[in-house]
Amino acid sequence: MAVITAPGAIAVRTPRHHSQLWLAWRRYKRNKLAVTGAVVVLIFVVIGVIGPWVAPQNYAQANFLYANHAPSLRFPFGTDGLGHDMLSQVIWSFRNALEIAFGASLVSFLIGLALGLWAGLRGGLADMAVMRLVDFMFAFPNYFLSLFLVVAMGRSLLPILLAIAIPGWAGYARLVRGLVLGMRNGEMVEAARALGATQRHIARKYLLPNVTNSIFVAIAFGVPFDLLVMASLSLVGLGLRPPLPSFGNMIAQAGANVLGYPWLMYFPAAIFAVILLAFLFVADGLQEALDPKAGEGGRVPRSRRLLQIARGRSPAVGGARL
Amino acid sequence: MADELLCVEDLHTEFWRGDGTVYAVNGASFSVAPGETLGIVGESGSGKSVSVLSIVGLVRGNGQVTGGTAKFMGKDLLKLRRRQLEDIRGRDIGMIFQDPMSSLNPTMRIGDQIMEGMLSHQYTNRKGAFNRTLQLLDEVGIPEGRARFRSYPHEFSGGMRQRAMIAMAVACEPQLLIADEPTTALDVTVQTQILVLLQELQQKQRMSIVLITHDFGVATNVCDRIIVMYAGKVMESASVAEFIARPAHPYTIGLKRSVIEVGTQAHQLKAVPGVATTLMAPPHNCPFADRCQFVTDRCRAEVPELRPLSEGHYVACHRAEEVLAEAGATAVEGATADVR
Amino acid sequence: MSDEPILKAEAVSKYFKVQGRTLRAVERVSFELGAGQTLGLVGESGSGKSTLGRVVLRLLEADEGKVVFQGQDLAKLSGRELRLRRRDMQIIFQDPLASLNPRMTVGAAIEDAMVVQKIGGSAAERRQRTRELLERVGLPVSAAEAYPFELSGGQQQRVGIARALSVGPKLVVCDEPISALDVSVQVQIIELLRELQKELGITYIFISHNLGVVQLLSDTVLVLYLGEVVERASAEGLFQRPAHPYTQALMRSVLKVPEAAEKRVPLVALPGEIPSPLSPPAGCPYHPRCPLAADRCRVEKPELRMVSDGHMAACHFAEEAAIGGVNGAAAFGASPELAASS
Amino acid sequence: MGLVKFLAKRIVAIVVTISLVVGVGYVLIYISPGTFYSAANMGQGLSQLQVSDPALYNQYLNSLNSRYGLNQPLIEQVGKYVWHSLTFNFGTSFENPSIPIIHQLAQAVPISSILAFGAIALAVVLGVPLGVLAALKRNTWLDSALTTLSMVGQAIPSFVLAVLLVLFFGVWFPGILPVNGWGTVGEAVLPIVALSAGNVAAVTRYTRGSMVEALRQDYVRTAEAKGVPWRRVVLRHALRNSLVAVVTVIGPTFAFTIISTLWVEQIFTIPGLGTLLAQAFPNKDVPMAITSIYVLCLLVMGMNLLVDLLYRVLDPRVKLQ
Repeated sequence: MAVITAPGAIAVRTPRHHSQLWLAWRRYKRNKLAVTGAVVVLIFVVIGVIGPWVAPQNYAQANFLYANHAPSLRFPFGTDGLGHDMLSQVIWSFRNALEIAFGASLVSFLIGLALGLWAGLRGGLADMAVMRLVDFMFAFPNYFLSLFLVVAMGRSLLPILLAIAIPGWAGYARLVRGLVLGMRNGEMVEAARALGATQRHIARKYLLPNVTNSIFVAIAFGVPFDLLVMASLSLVGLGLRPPLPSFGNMIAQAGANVLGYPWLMYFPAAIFAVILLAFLFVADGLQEALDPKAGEGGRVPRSRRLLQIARGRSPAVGGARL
Repeated sequence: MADELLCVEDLHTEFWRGDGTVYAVNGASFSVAPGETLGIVGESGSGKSVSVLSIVGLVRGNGQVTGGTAKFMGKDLLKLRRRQLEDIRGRDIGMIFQDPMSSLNPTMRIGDQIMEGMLSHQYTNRKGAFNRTLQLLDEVGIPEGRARFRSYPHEFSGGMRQRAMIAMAVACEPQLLIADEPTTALDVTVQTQILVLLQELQQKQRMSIVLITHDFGVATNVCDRIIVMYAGKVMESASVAEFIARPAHPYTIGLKRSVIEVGTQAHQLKAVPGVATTLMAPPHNCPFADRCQFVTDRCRAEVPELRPLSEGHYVACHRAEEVLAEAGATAVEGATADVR
Repeated sequence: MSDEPILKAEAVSKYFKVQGRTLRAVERVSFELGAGQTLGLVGESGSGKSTLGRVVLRLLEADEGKVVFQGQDLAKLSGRELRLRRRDMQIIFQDPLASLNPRMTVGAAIEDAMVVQKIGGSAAERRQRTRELLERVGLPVSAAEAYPFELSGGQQQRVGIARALSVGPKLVVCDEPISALDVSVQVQIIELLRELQKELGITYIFISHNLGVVQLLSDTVLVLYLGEVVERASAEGLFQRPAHPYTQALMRSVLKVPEAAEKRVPLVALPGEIPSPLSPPAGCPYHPRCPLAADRCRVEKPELRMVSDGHMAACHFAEEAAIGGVNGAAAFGASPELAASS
Repeated sequence: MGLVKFLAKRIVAIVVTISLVVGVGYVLIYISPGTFYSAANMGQGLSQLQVSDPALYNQYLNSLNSRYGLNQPLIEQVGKYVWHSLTFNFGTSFENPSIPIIHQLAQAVPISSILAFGAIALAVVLGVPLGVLAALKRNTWLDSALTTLSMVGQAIPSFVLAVLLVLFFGVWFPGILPVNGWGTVGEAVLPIVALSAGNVAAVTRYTRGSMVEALRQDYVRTAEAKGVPWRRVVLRHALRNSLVAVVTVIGPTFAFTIISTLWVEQIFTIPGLGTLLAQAFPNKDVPMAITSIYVLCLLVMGMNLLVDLLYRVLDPRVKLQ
């Protein structure tokens, strides 16, 4: 076999090859805010998991003898009007917030993934039907649907989770469909088809590996968003039914009493804000780390990515979904 | 040479990138005489665009000019403040770029974009600018100027957009027109139209043109003088006659042998092995050494400087004379082979 | 070469719906292609040459006409049969980076082609074959570990070629494989393609807007304008005596390096631009730009017809054009030997 | 011509969407467990009546049911509700049978609108210049300060910020600005600040992103090559084109702001739509709940339509469809 190329052509730059995940982790590590965020999220998750064993009191345990105590050694975060220990309330809230935010994000993602894949791969009537539905979901603030769903299903954990999750699928569906369509018509998939690959093979080896990152990022932005929705439900009287503790309940309750018992506000509001911030830093860090094209000279313009988030799901500019 | 319009000497431009510094231009020197067309040819990454953009202060991103002089009408452009450069750009130096779609502001009417430069330089008043714009549209071959004045770029075809770009560049009758790959994004038939238009305007306005291109056919048909760049250095500089008859740098010869045109026979083709690479360190040897068939130890140790070979013919190669002699021999050989 | 053509296209058309209007991307194109030969497709952007290349491989479904590959009507194949057939017909893309999966190493990409076609034996054998292929296309074995974006454009294109070769195709559509590359690399790739054809007897459909490259590689050439064939001839015949005014104009527009500075001639441009394929002109699609256009051209569409032995053109005045055209070509700086041969 | 067709199409789309929202919302409340007539809705007397005279109690409930049409088939009820909503014939609420809902809305809608539009206006007025500034000073301390700040601003929910403001101006430094109620200009300041902080941050960040992108574009280089003064390059070329992108986030941002208004009104005890809604939903006051959602949807969709029209004005490439 004649090798026709001269020596120069053979100089392939062969850096030490690392898995894509490792490279992403290296990029992530460089981002101080993102690392800090990850640590805070980790603490939040750990407390959420072991909460029931470390909380000084049960969340439902009221003690009228100690109502409305300011923070002290015995009650570091003070007590509310029913004598609930606010520290215990906060710790139990972690658990509820964790379950609902992660659960709701997962459920809406799964619905969105299924519908988005179906629409993107099937095309035609399926695509049209799903996209009409998505358009409908995007036309009005989905938060309103959540309100109706809470009224219809009640105010315990699972109903609230579903009330947040069910309206949230549209953003994911649109994202997944867009990614699939973008690639389905691209040269990469055309090349795979030209090789004779089956739809299944293309989906598994070509589409999926190239969409996971974007999806990860979307979920990372989705979790704090769902946390926010969950808390906000309490403000219009549709949050978790007391005595189930939640940040929303604590903030709503404290808002009503802020002039008399301001400490009720300090800890829940501050901690809640920190958690949201941490999640957002993580999401932002993930986005930068997982988008290798952004690292390789930025083939996807940043504003385009921002637009995707803005139209999809992002806590602050993501009103589209709300 | 005092009568040069533009004289660039020892220009250096660097780009800062995440993984290090890219040495894009490494001591490029060239000059443009009044009224002449200078062709700068080279492959992508050779620094041909960057060196010209450096002169007019339009290097973007993390790029920076780190040395050299660029005398234009008695002033060193590299030492001017932004305000002073703004005065020169558009008025004395006009520019057109490769992709006429992205080079035009999508939200601004074509006419307004043409007028903008004139008004920025107080070249004329608003009414005058409007009339001149209509005249320019006619000159660059855009019919129905009044209607086209109000069009947006997306309503134009590729060729029309490039014509509008040209109208913009020559509006203030500049001394120098820099054309950065003006026809690369266009179809061949439109390419000729644009080149013909540039020639006409050059005649009419007596301006110099710097034409950056990777197409030897374009360069040799349009330019008076041609310089070849590689790895941010000028490898060869010659009049077009010399360039066609006696190329003396192995890279130039290699490139010329790579040109495929109608009538090219397979046996005439000869690939230059390897690929051009961006320099991540200042050159310490001949940057072409790795791909050169004439390479010697000296080439690997010493940077060849641009030196005169004959009147007006400069080359940056340690072995230019031998290369020239050998190339002549093979040309004869090739010719006899053709006859057989 | 062989009597039975390996590929036959019969009046193939492809239409797209664009905003409720019909875009006739390819219209009634026919050709035959013998094994081991190369068919060149030339035309400006929007002429439908890439679409035709994809219709031939049934990557796009033809709206009319049929494509017969090795005696088999491709449209009649089931999805399964078609997938299996793809090991005989491959494609090389213009933008190799876009056609490679950014998440697969070069080695994985080439192996995947064999996995898909269930050929190449065991995993170890496939790896071995991948190494051979890489070497054959002029890449070091270590390139198998690299991701596509770590390679240069020319190297990426070599990977694209290796992947196409891995399944042992008889027919390869090369869709502008060199137009994104630097000139020195272009020649490397062309040399590689020529070597491979000689060695493996592959049939090429070579799509390019570069007339020189098409002339160099092709046996037969189709010139496309707004989706239609305006001229069809052997490469030699086409470039020596182009019969269609459009072909002549194209050839004139390609600027050749003159033999000497004194032999430079003034540039002459063909007026006008290719019209929108959404609203092609009536009559001959080329008449608005044609110097020979007469009243007849504005109303009557010229059929593709034989103008000399094996040389077809779709022009009412092909005979007149052929004479004037070559003279014209000489006047516009075509090489003297071409002019002399008229 | 194109505009009329576009508007007609969009208005039909809005009517269909709103009908669907009202219909689905009605069904969801209808199927919810429990009765519509809670003590909170009807007063304590009703539960006493239930114990003392069950027959009269049931008769009373039936009369209520027929009054609100609750005894008709569900599909008919939905149809009627949708129709009444579209014709702005809202009737009365369960809770306040004496005052037509339209009168309550007449009071609440302007209040919420002032808050929401004020917050959006503030976001644009502050966010765009800050974003431009950050983009021009890219990779300097000012840029990182603005970027980090806007990230924090985006992450802190408006209601948490509202509470902090109440703490600050109500508990720590009372007397500077009023922390509850409605009626004076001063009382609008804190709610608008609370609402707009996140929006200012979002607009800043977004403007920065699209400005950085725009400054990189070839047409900016062309403008510079023409010798256009830098200030004009930034304003006419870069900013003008970035605004096209910034406008696209105004729609979603407004939707988010409208919803935030509901929350923030609760904390500042402002009698806007949020107050109506927060009373109606937990008590299943069907007419009020649905009507308030209906009005909110109208506001959001109207704003989206406006944004699309503005988008068309800003970008000549966009064709209305």
